[in-house]
Order: sequence, then C-alpha cells, then structure tokens
Amino acid sequence: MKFADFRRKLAQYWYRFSQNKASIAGLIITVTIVLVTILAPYVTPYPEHAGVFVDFRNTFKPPSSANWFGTDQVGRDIFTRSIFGYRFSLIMAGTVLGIAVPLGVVLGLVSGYFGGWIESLIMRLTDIVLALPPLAMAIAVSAVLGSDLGNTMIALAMIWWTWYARLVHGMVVSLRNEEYVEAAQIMGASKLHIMFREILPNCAPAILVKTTLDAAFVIELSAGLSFLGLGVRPPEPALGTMVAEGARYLPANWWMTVFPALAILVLIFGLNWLADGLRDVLDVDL
Amino acid sequence: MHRTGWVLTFLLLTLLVGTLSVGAQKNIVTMSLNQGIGTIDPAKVTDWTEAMVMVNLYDSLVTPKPDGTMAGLIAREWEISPDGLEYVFKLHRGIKFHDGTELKAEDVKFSLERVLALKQGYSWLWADIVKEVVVHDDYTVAFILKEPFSPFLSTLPWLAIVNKDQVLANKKPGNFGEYGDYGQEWLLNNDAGSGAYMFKSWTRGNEIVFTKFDDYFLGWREGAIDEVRAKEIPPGNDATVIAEMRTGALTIADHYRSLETYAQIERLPNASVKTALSGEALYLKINTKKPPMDNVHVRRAISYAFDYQTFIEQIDPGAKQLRGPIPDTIAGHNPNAKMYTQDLAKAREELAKSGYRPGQLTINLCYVDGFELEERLALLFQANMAQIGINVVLQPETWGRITDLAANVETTPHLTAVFSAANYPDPDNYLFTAYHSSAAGTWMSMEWLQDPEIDRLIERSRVEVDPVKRNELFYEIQDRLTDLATDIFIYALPKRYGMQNYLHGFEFVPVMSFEYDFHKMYIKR
Amino acid sequence: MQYILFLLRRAAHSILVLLGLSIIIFIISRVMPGDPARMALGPYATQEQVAALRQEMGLDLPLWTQYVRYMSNLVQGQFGKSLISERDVRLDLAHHLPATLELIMMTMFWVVVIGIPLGALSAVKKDTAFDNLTRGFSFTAVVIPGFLVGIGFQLLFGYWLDWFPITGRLSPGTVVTQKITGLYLIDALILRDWHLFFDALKHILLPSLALSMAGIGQVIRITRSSMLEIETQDHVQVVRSYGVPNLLVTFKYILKPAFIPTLNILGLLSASLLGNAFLVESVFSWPGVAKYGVNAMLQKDINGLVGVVLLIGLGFLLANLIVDMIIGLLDPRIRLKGEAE
Amino acid sequence: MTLTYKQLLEIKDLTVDFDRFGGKARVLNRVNLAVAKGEKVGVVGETGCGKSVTMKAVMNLLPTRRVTVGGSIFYKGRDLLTLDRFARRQITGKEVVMIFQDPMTSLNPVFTIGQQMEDIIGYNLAGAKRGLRLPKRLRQEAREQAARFLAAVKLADPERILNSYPFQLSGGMRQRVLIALALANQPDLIIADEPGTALDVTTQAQILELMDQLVQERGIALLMITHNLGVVRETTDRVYVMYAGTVVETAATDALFAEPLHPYTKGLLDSVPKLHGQGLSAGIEGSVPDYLQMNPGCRFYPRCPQALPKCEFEPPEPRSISENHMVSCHLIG
Repeated sequence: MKFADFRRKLAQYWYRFSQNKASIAGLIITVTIVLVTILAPYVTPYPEHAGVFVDFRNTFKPPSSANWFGTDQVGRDIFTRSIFGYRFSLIMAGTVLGIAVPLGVVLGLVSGYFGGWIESLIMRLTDIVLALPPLAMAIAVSAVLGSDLGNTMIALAMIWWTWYARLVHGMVVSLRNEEYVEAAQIMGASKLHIMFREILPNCAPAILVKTTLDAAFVIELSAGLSFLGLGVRPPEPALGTMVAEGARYLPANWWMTVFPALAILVLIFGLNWLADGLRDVLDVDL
Repeated sequence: MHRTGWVLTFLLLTLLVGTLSVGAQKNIVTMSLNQGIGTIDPAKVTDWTEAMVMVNLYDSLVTPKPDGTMAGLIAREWEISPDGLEYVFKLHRGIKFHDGTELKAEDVKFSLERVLALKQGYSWLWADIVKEVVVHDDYTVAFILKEPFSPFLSTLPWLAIVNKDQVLANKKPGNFGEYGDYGQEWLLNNDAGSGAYMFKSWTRGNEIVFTKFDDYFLGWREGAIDEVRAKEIPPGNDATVIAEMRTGALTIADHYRSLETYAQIERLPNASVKTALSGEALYLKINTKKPPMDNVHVRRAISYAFDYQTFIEQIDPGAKQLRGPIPDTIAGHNPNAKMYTQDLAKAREELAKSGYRPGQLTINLCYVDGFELEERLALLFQANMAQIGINVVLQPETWGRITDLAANVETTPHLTAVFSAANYPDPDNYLFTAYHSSAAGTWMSMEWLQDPEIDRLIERSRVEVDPVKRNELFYEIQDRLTDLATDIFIYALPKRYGMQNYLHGFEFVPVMSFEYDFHKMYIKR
Repeated sequence: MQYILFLLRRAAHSILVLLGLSIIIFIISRVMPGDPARMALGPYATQEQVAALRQEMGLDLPLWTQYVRYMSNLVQGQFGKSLISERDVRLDLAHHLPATLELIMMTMFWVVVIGIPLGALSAVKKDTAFDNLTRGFSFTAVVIPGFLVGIGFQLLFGYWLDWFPITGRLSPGTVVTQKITGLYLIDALILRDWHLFFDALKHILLPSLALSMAGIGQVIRITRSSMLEIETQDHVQVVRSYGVPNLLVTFKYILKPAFIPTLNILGLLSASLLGNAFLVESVFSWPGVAKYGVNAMLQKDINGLVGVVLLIGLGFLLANLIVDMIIGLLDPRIRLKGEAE
Repeated sequence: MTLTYKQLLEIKDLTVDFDRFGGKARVLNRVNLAVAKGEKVGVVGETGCGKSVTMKAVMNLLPTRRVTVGGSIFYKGRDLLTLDRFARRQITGKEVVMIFQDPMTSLNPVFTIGQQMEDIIGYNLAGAKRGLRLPKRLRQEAREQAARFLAAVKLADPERILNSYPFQLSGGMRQRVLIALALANQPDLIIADEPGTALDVTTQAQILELMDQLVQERGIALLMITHNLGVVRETTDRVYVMYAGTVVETAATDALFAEPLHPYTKGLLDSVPKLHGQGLSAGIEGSVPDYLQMNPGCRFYPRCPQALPKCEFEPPEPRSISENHMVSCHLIG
C-alpha cells in the first residue's frame, strides 16, 4: 500500500470514527487519563499523599476546594490518590495484555496454521483454563503467591492468553484456505511469512478491538482484586482498595467510596466507548 | 411485553412486602462477630469468638470478676495448700448439664484430661503444670501441680467442664484408645456443657445461635435473654454494623470495629457505646534476632521515633500509652518503668550509635489485613520512620498467615502489630508467653528474645508464692524489657462496645470474651 | 440417538477439562507458601504437633507420590478434611453450596426474565427511544463491575432508602423450620412459609440483581442483535410475505432461532458469574461457596481450596452441558445430526 | 385514473427513498411495470439495480422505518399502497406470492417443513378472523393441503417431507417445497426472485421447467427477476431492463433480443456469451454507481459508451418505439 493510500484510508477511518460522539468521548477520556496518570506528580495537588504520608488532623474531610474528593482515614487527599490509583490499573492492564496478547496470538497462529496435535494440545489447554472464572483464578493465584503485583499480573496473563489463542485460531482456520493464502503457499512463501505477513494482518483489527475491550476488563478485574486486598501493598493507592476501605465508612463518609468508584467507572466507560468506536470503524464483529 | 409487565408487578410486590417489618416475641439478642468461628469444641477454643461461645455454653470452676480476681462458679469454695502445689475445689450440688444429668467431680477430671490429650486450644496453660487430678468424692476434686504456679487459679476459667458420659456416648473411633476420638467429631456440631445457653445451630461462615437453658443452676432473672444470635460481619462491612444498629437488627456491635463506627453508633438515638480500659495491649513486636533489629540501638531508635502522642490523641482518642509490657490495670504493673516518647534527636542519636546510616535500612511491618486500626498505626509508623531515614515496607497478612510466620525466626517479620490476648489477669500472662525462651515460635513470642536472664527471672516469678516478692521480680523484668526495647509498647486498648439502650447488665471483665456473658444481661425497654 | 451421542461427547470433553483442571489446581496448591499443617493447628501448636500433622497429611512425601494420592482420592470423590473446620470438605461445600446456588439461580432468573424480553422488545422497536434507552442500559450494565453495582445498591436501597437489608440471607429471628433443599426461597414455597419466603426474597434481591447486571446487559445485547440478524434472513421474509401475523413471526419464527446464541452466551456467562460471585458475596456477606473459597485461599486450606475450585469448574461445565442440552432441543440440526452450525 | 383492470399488476411511477446517514438515497426512481393475467414477465439487470426492492415494495417487505415509498402499485385495479395492513394482506401472500432466491435460506432451520407450511397455509385459510392460535381443524386442513401441493411439485412421500427439517432435504427438494408453498394459496401472480440460481445447472433447469409447467396449467401470471438472460429468453413473454433504480427499456422478449435499443441493454446482451450468472464485466465498464451520489441526469451516464453532453444533467423520458417497446434514452428519438 502506498503512503498516500494509507493516509487516505486513515482519514476515512478517522471520519467514520469521529461520526460517533461516544467513540470520541472514549478516546478523549482514555488519552486524558493516560496522560494525567503519567504526569500525576505534576498535575495533582498533593503528590506526596500517594506515598508515605499521614495527617491525622485532617481525616475524613468532606469534599472541599482544598480536597476535591475529600480526605481519607489518615488524612490523605482522595483526588490525588485516585489519580495515582490509575497507575496501578494501567500498569496492570498494560503488563497483563502485554504478555497475554503476543503469547495468545502466536499460539493461536501456530495452532491454527499447523493443526494436528499442536492444535489439539493448545486448544485443550485453552478449554481447561477457560473453565475457570478468571477472577477466581486470579484470587487463587495471588492468594497463593502472596499479595504481590508481579505475581498477580503473571497469573492473569497466564489465563488471558487463551482468549487470544481462541480468537486467532478461529480466524486462521477460516483464513488458511483463502485464495491469497493458497497463492502465497504456491509461490513458495515461508510458513513464518504466511503466518505473520499474510494471515496476521487480517486478524489485526479483531485483536485491536479485543485488546481495548480487555484493557477495560483487566482494569475491572484489578479493581476487584484490590477490592479484596490482593495485589497492592499500602500505602500504594489502588482504586479498588480505596473503594473497599471507603465502604467501611459508609454511608457517613460516602466520598471515600463514591469518588474512587467513579474514577474506575470513567476509565472503564472510556475504554469501552473507544472499543465500540474501533469496532464500527474496523468492522469487527466480536 | 407480557413478561416485562409481570416482572414489574413482581418487583413492586416485593418492594411492598419488603418494607413490612419483622416482629419477634422472644427476647433475642444479635451480636456481630468480626471474624468467623473455627470450632465450638471447648478444648480447641483460641479466638475471642470461640471463647465467647464457650463462655455461654459451658461453665468453669471459677470465673473472673470485673476487678480481675476470681469468683467461684461451679466451685462453691476452694483451698490452696501452703506450698502452692494442691488446689482442692468443692462443687455446687445439683448443677445440671443440658441433657439433664448432674455435673460431678468426675466430669472436671475428664475435662482437663481431654484438653491435655488433644493438645489444642488452651492446653498449653496446663500442659507442663498439672501433675494429676484427683476425685475425692462426687463434689470434691483436687488438682496436683508439678511445681508451684502462682497464676494457676486465674487460668481456670479456660477449663470448660464437659459432660463426660455424653461425650463418651458419642465418641467415634480415633487415636485415643478407649476414648476413641474423644468425641471430637460430635463436639464440632453439639455442645456437652452446663452453661446458661444451649447450642442451637451454626451456619459456618455466617451465624451461630444458642438458646436459654431453662434449668441453669444460677436461675434466671426477669427480662432474661432467650436467644443469642452471633453473626459474622467482616471488618470491611462496618457500614452494615452501623446500619443494623440503627434499625435494631443488631443488639451488640463487637469490640473490633473501627473508631468511626463507634462514633456513628454513639450518635444513634437508640444505642450507645460502652468503653472499658481492658487488659489487652497493643505492641509492635520486634524480631530481636533478625538484622538490623538485633541491634538494640536500632530498636531504641524506632522506639524514640514513633509518634505515640498522635496515636493516642488522634487515632484512638482517650487511650493511654503503655508503660512497659504490662497494662496498668493489672496488679504487678511497674509504674516507674521507662516510657519512650517521640524524640527525633534521640532517635537519630541511637541510630548513629547502631552504625547504620539513615536511608540504609529497610524493615517490614506486618499487621492484620483489613484491620483498620492496625493499618492506621502502620501508616503512621511508616511516616514516622521516614523522618529518621528508615524505610518501612508494610505487609498486611491474614491472622492465620501471621501465626504461621511466627513459627520460625527467619520468617518472623521485623515488626508485627499484635494485641496481647488477656487470657488471665496476671503479669505472667504478658511475660511468660512472650519472652520466655520455651514459649518461642508462636504469635505471642515474635520477639524471639531468648535472654537467659529474663528466662531466669520469669521462672522465679512463676514459682514465687509471696505476692510482694513476685511484684519485685515483675518490676525488674519490666525494667529490663523496656531497656532492651523488645517491642514498641503502644497502648492498652480501650475496648468499645456498641449496644442498644434496652440492653442492660453488661459488665466489663478483663479476660478475653468473659464480658460476653449473656446470663448477666437482660432486656428492659 | 445422535443427540445422546452429542451430549456424551460434550460430557466426555467436560471430564477431560476437569482432569486438566485438577492437575493445575494440584500444582497451585502445592506451591502455596505457608505451612497448611500449622495453619490448621492454630496459633498455640507446638513444632512436634505440626510435624505430626504434616506426616498425616502426606506433605512430607515426594510430589509425585502426593499427586497419586491426591488423584486417587479425587477419583473416589474425596477432598479430605478441611484444615479449618476439620470437617469433610464435601460437608463444608454442601453446607455453603445452597446459598450460592440460590444466588446464582436467582441471578439467572433475572438475566432471563429481564434480559430476553428487553432484548426482544428492543429489537422489535429498533431505533425508537425505547430501543436507545435499552441499549444504553445494556452497555452500562455490562460495563459497570458487579461489586460496584452492589455497593451502589447498598448505598441507595440499603442506607438511604432503607428498603432492603444489606447483608446476610435472613433477618435475625426468621427461622427455617425445616431444611429441605437449603434454598430458602424454595423451602419456603414447599413449606408455605410466607414470612420466610419474603424475608429470604428481601435479602436475595440486591445481591442477585447486582450479580445479574452484567448478564442482563449481555443478554439484551445478544438477543437484540441476533433477532435483528434473523429478522433480515430470507426465511423470515418468506413467512412475512405470506402474511403470517407479525406477532407470530416475531415470537415464533424469530425468537426461537435467536435463542440459540443467547443460550450460548448464558453458558459462557456462568463462568463470569461464578467469578463475580466472589466479589458480590463478599460485598453482601453472603455465606456461600465463593466466600468459603476466599477464606480457604487466605487460610491456606489446601483441601478446601481444591474442593471449591473443582466445584466451580464443575459448575461451569455443568452449566454449559445444560445449555448444550437445551440448544440441542431447540436446534434440530444438533438433535438429529449431532452437529452445530 | 381508474382502471377496469386490464393489467393484473400495474406499477406506476414507483419511487423508493432510503434514509441513510449520509442523506436520502433514491433507490427506485419512477418505475413503471405491468403484468397481465397469465402473462410471464421478466425483469433483468445487475445486482443492486433495484429489481428486488421493486418486488419487496409489492410484497410489502420493505422496512417501515427510514424508507419512503411513492407512486402506486395497482393490483386488480386497487392501489395496494393505499390499503391498510389487513386489506393488503388479503392480497399479498394470498393472491400475490413470492418465491425467494435461495432455497437454502428460505426455510426456517429450527421448524419442520410441516410446521411452516401449516402456519402459512393455515393463516391464509383462516382469512380475516385469525387469532394467534390456529384452530386444530384449520391446522389439519392446512396440512392436508400442504401434502397435496408437495405431491404436485413431484416430491415423493409428502408425509415424510412434512416431518423433515430443512437441513434434511437437498437444495432441489427445498426449492420444490417453496414452489409448493407458493402454489398452495392458489395465487394469481407469482413473483420469483432468481429461482434456482443457488442450485446446480441441471436441477435449476428441472425446477424452471416444473415451474413453467405448473404456472401454465393454472394460468398463473409469473413475474421473474433474474440476471440470467438465457432464462428470460426461454420462459418469458415480455422483459423489463432495469438499471440503477430505473426501467431503461421494455419490450416483448423476442423484440428485445432482436433489437436492443438502450446502450445498457446492448451491453447486457453483448456480455451474454461470457455471462454465467456473474456480472457484466465484459459488456460494460464499471459497476452500479453509489445511490447517494447519483448522476442528476441519466443514471447510466457515467458508464455509457455513447453519452451525449445533455445526458449528464437531463434525465431521459420514456419513449414508445412501438406498441410494446419503450425505452428511456436521449439517443433514441
């Protein structure tokens, strides 16, 4: 594809994407949150509240101009901690999917393309893993390996790849008999070439959309885990933990729960809207 | 379309019926439990929740009074031999077990033997102390000790008397010869006691129910409580406790709730909070064998760096800082022991003496996951230590895991927040189990002190019968321990209880769970 | 006959999956840090007692011997004793299962009773305000995590409006006179104990609705889209072209084939439902299996953990088997040919 | 103009607009078409030229939202577009029926042939006073009738067929079922949308022959949509050629094949030897244009090899060349 064509295509995609207000909102939300999270130390009013900090004179302050979201049980600014809390969510999503997506895609490609016992092995493995609810599995592994972020992420990645293996496997099976793949085979292209250059690009839109959706899902899951107190060590802020801690002080100190919960929702909604937009543009049916 | 209509009707109906209240005729008391009940077998009881069940289902020879001294319960009177080796108890006549048979001396003997054979629960209190139990007649029983053990009487509330015949009638095959499994399986779901209440049902992980035993030998007063329901509400769900205290669904909010919760209960028109200075104390136990905490200067440095003032003023207002390991409510407390206060200059000086530089040390602090008070303490500690350049890693763990970590000196964290259990109102309760070498390897002894001099002093205090001499020994031990800075002695816990105003007769007793004696309570509206 | 073969094939597949699951769980349960023997004996146990229990549990044996033991026990349906409650794990599970079962069944009830009609109506009324509203609701319901919905419900209906209790299965004072199934709603119906019925209903309403939100959303979405897809298919146009009444076309010729993808989703849903149950049970202090599982995990109760995970796996596979059965009944291609599309 | 109907079906200036996000698309532009009693008429054109939309408009199968229908469709002199839903159902589905293109997808996969035929025949037997449930008697009667017509389309063992699910039948058998269904209501007009295209050539030939014969026997008018010119030539009396939502030419079949006038028709016929139910690649360059950006003049202008300057802006009016021959083109006349 020529560069000009590519640009035109991109412009077309953008046009279609921009037609939907929710997609645009999703994109803006996601990008803003990612930026704000990266720049958290500069954009939050009390960056020190995300670390080792206590101020027992200012506990349980309701929302005010000084503390937009109020303060918590040791006097920390909830707004600041919510922004920093996004870090946990985003790192979690990034790492889990960063491991799971490539792994699942490669295994899916291999099993779909080679077939035979490799296919049976990989697909049976996915069957087994998929029989377990991911959250239950994640709770089991992180309870077992200790409340360690790294362990939890590895555990989740070990479950998550199966979805991508399934997805890609299905597409490869339907694609491998397509004419252009056969043509490439006849022309003597290597298996690697066919898998990665001929088949993979056709799966890319579906993978992209699923990854976006799953980012939201992993964030939801990480919130669930941290809600149960798994995966984070205090004083590191995590939105799920903040919700759980706040829930102890309901209903009087509602802001401790409500704002972190809203923060989770905003990000999850943003990602889902973004995924919806991408789905329309890329014409993916998931 | 029809279906949605149905659903809406159904929902509406549910809402209507849902708002109708539920009436009750009996005097039912509901209390919250912050943690589950593992067992109701009195020989296996360890946690406060289990102890609460034991106190109500079973009777013991003696029972603690509010001032910490012992009153007879099923024992009418007792005599102690001058050498402190023999305790003879005379029992009340006509005490009935729940199955109607009479409680006799033989049951007392059997109960102790059972505890010692099973080696669980509180068996450690008597394992190396009691030589034998002799039944003189149906109503006279004697305990013969191996060596004098001054606090022996104070430990006896923990010996619940079980119905020997009933237990043996329900035994299953097991490892205890003629006693089979000692009725272990049966006692998991039944009681064999003579206590004021009878076991009714237990939904594991949810609720335990017991009902009034009409033939209780102490009789019943007007307004007595007919049924007790204790339901598990985890620490994360304090909001539920508040809501149910407001609606009246809960009669008693247990003493392990967050301070905010009690503050809110206090604001309710129908309920109030009772506070008592307990014998229970909070320590940060320092693993004195694990570098860098093996260095006494480091220990003193952190003792000086901690902000006790903020803790007792802001975190648990109205509390009192602990002076040494023994709370001042216990006779034998040394009022002149050293008390550390925050002094950053001294802390830095001690740190310098230790040879470590600021910024060089990273230590971990372990506390019970989700325990809000300990978490606030941990965050405060972390912030304080940062001021003198010690980095603290917080390690929230479940209580079960902490007891596991305590088994080895290697796995025991640098610091662990632990509430001492007020098992019996005697200094020995605080000293032997924590600092004596032979007691090492449990959550009570996470200091791993193993100091021969301390060992020797504790041993002497246990066999000393003269109260004055005992006190002198206790004073010396307390001075040594504060000097060694084996713990950060934080405070004696003011226990708070949320209660409906119609509940009367509650009395604080400085032994774990004995304040939850529902026989003493009554309802008057 | 083909149908039975098809079901047998699916069942055999499920058994294979369970076997694999048991291996994974074995591995996980053996790498747990912390000594289950010590945890079981409680804080006052001595080292000798711990060693003795370790031996009794076979924790000192080589790993493969442990595996052989473990598998042979599993095949006999034995999970061993729970280290915490000291009871047979099966007893513990049986004890906690009814609560979870009741919650899940109630949840499924909402999913089907709310999700399918809303999805169908929204397809019939495509592009109307009702459709847009329903789609917005379905998106929101899918996206919001169940435990946040739960907390929201507690806040709204529990604390502020004070309509429903926030935790537990029954009010204090409500007595189950006779345990038949352990599902209070059903027991109450059998016993005609209306007080019990409405008390149980009042308690289960919020948790089951919170748990069902994601499912309702998904079912609305899939029912709507598959109905719209089938709507455009030739066979629907054919019956329409012959003037068969619209309602009949919608509720017979469109809804029945549209059920198949919906059912498939319901099967898949059961996995996420069981997962979310962990959080929702925790939020509402619902004394179910998930709560027992979290406890078992935190307390390193190996046997309990194995039991819970296998039970959940089994539940998931069973749910899918039931779904396969129903799909088989709906879809003659499976019933008669043993083949899916 | 009221007719004492000469034509069985007469479509007058039928216009259909689709509402798209990008604007209004005029999918049919003033289509005129007539079928006389017992007549066999063909409609040809590329995929997407509006043949199917025309038929769906007749059968009232167009979606009701975002679609505007203008003009009139007279059936036996009554304008279908002015009738209410119920009156209209007395005609379409009963007197006018349609056979869909693909027998593989035209039967509901999860109901037996019998269930489907019973419903369809039964509701037509029931007439106006039908509820949602068919009375048992009617159902029985419908089933008997279904069996009769299955036999009429030369399907052996009708009982077995009635109890079968579609997937248990071959393509040819399903097509026969659909024909039986069409005949069962004893209609006056059958609209056939590319019948048998999805089947293999031999089966298709058999089916067409059967249909031809059955229609002939019963004096039913046939309106056949196809892009297969061979089929048109063999079966029909008259042909309409459609392009991009307009009728560009109409004539008796023989006349059209002998002397095509419109450049599009010419192209269409030129491509015949190379045509196998595919496109028109050899005959005419390009493909059907985007309905959203339709040329304001002659719709064929962008692809017309002989286009005049005025073709770009001025739409051509239909002109009569001879009694039965009409053409819309600036080149003619």
